Amino acid sequence: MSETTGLLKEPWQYFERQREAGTFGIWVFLASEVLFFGALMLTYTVCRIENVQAFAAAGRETNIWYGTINTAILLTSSLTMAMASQAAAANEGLRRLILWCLAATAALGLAFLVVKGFEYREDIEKHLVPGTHFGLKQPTEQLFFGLYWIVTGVHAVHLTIGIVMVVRLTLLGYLNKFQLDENPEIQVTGLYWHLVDIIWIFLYPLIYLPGRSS
Amino acid sequence: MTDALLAGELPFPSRPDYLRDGTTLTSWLTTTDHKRIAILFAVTITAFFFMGGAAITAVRLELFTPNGGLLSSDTYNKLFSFHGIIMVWFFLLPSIPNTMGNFLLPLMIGAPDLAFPRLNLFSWYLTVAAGAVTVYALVAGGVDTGWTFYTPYSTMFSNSHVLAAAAGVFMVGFSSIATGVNFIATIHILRAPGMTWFRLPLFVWAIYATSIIMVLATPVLAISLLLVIAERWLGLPIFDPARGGDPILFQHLFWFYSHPAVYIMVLPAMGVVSEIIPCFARRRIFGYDFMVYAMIAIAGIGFFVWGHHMFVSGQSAYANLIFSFLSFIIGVPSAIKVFNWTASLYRGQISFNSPMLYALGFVGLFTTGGLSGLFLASIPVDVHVTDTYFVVAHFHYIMVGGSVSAFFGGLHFWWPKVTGKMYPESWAKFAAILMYSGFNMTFLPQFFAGYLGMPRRYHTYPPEYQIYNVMSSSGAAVLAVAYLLPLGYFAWSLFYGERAGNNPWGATGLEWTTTSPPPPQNFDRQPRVDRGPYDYHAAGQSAGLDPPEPQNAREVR
Amino acid sequence: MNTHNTHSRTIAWKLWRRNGLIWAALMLLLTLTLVFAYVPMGLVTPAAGIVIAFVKAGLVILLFMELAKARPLIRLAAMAGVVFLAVLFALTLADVLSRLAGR
Amino acid sequence: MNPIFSLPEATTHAERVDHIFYGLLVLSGLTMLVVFALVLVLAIRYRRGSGAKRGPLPEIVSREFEIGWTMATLFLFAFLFWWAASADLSSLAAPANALEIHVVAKQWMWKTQHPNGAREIDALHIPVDKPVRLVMTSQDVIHSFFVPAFRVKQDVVPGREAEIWFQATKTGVFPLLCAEYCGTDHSMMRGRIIVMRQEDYADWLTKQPEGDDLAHVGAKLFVARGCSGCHADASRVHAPKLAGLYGRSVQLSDGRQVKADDGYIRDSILQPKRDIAAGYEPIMPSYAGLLDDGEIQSLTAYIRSLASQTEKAND
Repeated sequence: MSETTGLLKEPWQYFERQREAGTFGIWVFLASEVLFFGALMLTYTVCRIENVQAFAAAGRETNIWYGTINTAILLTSSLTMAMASQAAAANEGLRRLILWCLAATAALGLAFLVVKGFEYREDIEKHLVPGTHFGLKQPTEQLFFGLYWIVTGVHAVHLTIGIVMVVRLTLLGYLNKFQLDENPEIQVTGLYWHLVDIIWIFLYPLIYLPGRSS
Repeated sequence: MTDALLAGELPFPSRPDYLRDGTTLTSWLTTTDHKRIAILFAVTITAFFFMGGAAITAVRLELFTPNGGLLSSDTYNKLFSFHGIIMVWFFLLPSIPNTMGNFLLPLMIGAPDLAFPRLNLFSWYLTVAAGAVTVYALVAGGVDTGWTFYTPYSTMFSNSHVLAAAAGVFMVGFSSIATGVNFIATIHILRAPGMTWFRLPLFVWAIYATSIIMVLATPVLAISLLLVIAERWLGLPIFDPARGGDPILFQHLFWFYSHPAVYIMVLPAMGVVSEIIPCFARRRIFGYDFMVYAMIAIAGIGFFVWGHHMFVSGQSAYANLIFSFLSFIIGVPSAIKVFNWTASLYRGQISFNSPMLYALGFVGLFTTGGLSGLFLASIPVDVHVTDTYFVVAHFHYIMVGGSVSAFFGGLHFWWPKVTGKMYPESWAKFAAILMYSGFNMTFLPQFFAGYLGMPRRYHTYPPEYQIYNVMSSSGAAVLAVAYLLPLGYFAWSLFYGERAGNNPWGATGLEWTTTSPPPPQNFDRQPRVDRGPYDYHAAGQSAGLDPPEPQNAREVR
Repeated sequence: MNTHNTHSRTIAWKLWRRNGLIWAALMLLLTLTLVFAYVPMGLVTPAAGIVIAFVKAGLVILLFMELAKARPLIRLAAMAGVVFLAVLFALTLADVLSRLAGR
Repeated sequence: MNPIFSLPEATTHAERVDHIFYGLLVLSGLTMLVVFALVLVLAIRYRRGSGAKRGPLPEIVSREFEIGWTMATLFLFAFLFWWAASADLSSLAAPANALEIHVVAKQWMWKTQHPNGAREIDALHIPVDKPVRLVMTSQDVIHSFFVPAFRVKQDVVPGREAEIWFQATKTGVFPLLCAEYCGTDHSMMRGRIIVMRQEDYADWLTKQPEGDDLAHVGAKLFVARGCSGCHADASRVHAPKLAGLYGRSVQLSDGRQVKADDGYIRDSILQPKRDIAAGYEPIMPSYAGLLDDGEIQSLTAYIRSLASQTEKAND
């Protein structure tokens, strides 16, 4: 099994305690992220309760196929990320598997952003950007799209940060500057990535599904 | 209290302490030593404290006369907003957690450093960058929305630098979250062998409770400011009433953070006082476990009560009742703490050094602030006194009377440990008494002006309130002097103060078992804890006189 | 040498099977959400979408993030965020809903 | 101007608020006294090296003592909550016969309008010993209608209506202040509430310039803005008739039941697709931005006057 002294950092004496601290620290940070996006979801919920009709009408304007494909992409990226972090934790020298899964995760993340880019372009063409020449009739529908741009924008920023972290791990691992097995950074990056995916899991029904049935 | 050479104590070690371990500027700016980062924070918040103080000095001068004339109303609005923003986010929130917490937490639990040292330095850089952005907002023309950024004024009607100020506060929020994560991980995982949870000093408990609030409440502030920035800069309507938005929703998001934030400010102060009073009364804290449960209860229930800021904002009567009830409930843990501090004096051997004066001042002023909180929790009285100077007096009693007094008390109590020098005791006592009386002269009249109906944030006010404003402004002058004095004699003590031993006050606590100033890795020997905190006297006795037997003199790393 | 990589290959295969199953469940739930969105059931339609989202999130947290077999401290940290978020939702909606009802 | 040291209690509600305030003041004073006395006595008696008896702590000062005073504080605070909440609840609903005054808050002035159309700026004349209901809205930012002598304060939020009521018990002139920060001249947004005897108020009202009352203004707007095109009794367009609508409960297309009050009428004008009446198509255009709040209040008064006409007609 690989030696972990290389991974030991100041001020720790034992690697196991350092890993414990790293995992615990990222989980505490994820709790703060849950509240960060939770407050956004609360804003959406209250605005929707106060403008039921407008949100239903505006919800129909979003492109549900882009939304569904993106959700599928992100769920798959969660699969590859989980594989990478569990393979690293297994400490079985599965170097090629870990690198392939990390690369796949980064690729899927980029695919999500590309699809998002197409969706944004289409939204701009349909004048769905709140402002003077807003496409839809009712002023309260601008509220839905105000929230749409903010929520998806903030999520996209978090996803980009995730992609950068995964690409960094892949490169360092590939160039052998970095011991992959039992490396806590892969698990930490994985936990962050799964949170970004969970945020999108909740965003999907809120943004793409209102007003579909009526 | 001369520092006798204790059995098993090495003479002053030759190796450099953390202050002299590298003296170049880069060694300070790239340090990951929690003690150095604490000093960086201390310098930063002192600068912000005097900036905020300068802003409010101009405001107090303006309020000397009903129609002022010193400042235009726009300048007045920008100055009180700047005072609020700087004092809340750049002085009070980092003051005790980031300076004393950073310095003392590893020392008190016997750890070499915090769990994530580089994250610690990152949060200092974030605070400095955020401070630069916020000061730019003032220099470029100022922000006039008050520290509350209420919409739709902040998003649609204010033409001042709201974006820069909101961005600055948004950034400092993340520094607060980073500090919180760092402290929570450290307390959970880096405690010395034998340091069980109920042997932790109450200051560590206070920092733990504060960190939980920092991590869980600050993100909601980040979101409320992000929405204000998005609406004002990108034109995305969130709180625009004409387009379906709900300004009261912003208040919910803002106050969900801002009420727990006031507990971020006062809980560490309670921790500091819970360290000072047992030391100078030579007695164990009364009801240690009740104090711990009270702190955790304050941190927990602190998230349930924010609606009492919105009784008149158009919130439904039903929600008013819920928040009023919960606000009364959170008064109970604070009451417990005041009783326990007072009971800790019973049958003690009390000496009145300056830290003790600040601590007793804290107990008095915090009690006044807390009791005036009862008025604000009952709806009919709050309807009359909210948004008046009664509320201004209430929160200044707790934040300035409480938190700042405890901050100065802690500063004096741990100064020998941080710098290895003693400060001049007589000057310090004079400054403490001056601050206590100057504070009361400033804020007691505001209770009367507030009840008699003088609204807050008024540039010019009806002439019948002038007598209270003159009293308050003159008191503020006394308070300003009381704040400048410590700056003077602390600087003097750095060069001419006599050398301080390891434990000048004879206090318990691991930080007093190492040298002062401590070595870079905090302890020469790995501390091992075998007794509870505040072990000032044998179990049966009520108070001991001689300094406690150091607990880790025997253990070799 | 080959015992080493056959062993590691079986580990890798076991990981793929376990995570693959979870992934399939997630995909199924996604299609379910999509289908339910088009069935007009009044208030139940949005509620169904959100409930399924909770189920999907639960799967990712418990199995992908391995919270199920994490230390109690980690589970506490995970719950803390959700508990205080529930407090924010509950008390804010208490105001908003009673304001709408009271008009 | 001589300083004031006490605040007049000029409404029925003010007395109740002051009772609670003084009750809390006495309670806080006592607690402060106890804490200060304790700290002082203990500090002096047990100062370092004093002769006072130390020895072991007496048994009673222990856990039970602590639980005791915690429970005592809890019950005391619960009582205080009940006392304050009961005062708040009893004064919530405005009596039916209250004089209704429409207030519009605008950046840095108060505009008040009496039922008969008399308008005032930064002033409000009201009769004594008669309940007065204020229906307030804001045209720009959040203001707050604050009359210290009445112990009344209510934020006025743009986009929705805030309601408060009070019954003046003393005649005189009382300051009106804006309590919610609203920009540059927030401190100049002050006014006067003039409480007069009933007779003085009546003839003051008649001497006001003959601005026709809200209902007449509403009637003119009803035609001018084209509402009558669909909603008048004679029109052939399939739109809900408004006669007798005010106060009735309306069946909505999505199954909900809503009372047709000021808020409902206001929302139907600004966001017609929000609550569509059952059996009608959502064809009504939105008037958001076309009608200001004063005009909406006049139209609402006109629709309410339609209700009273049908009652007069059939009784």
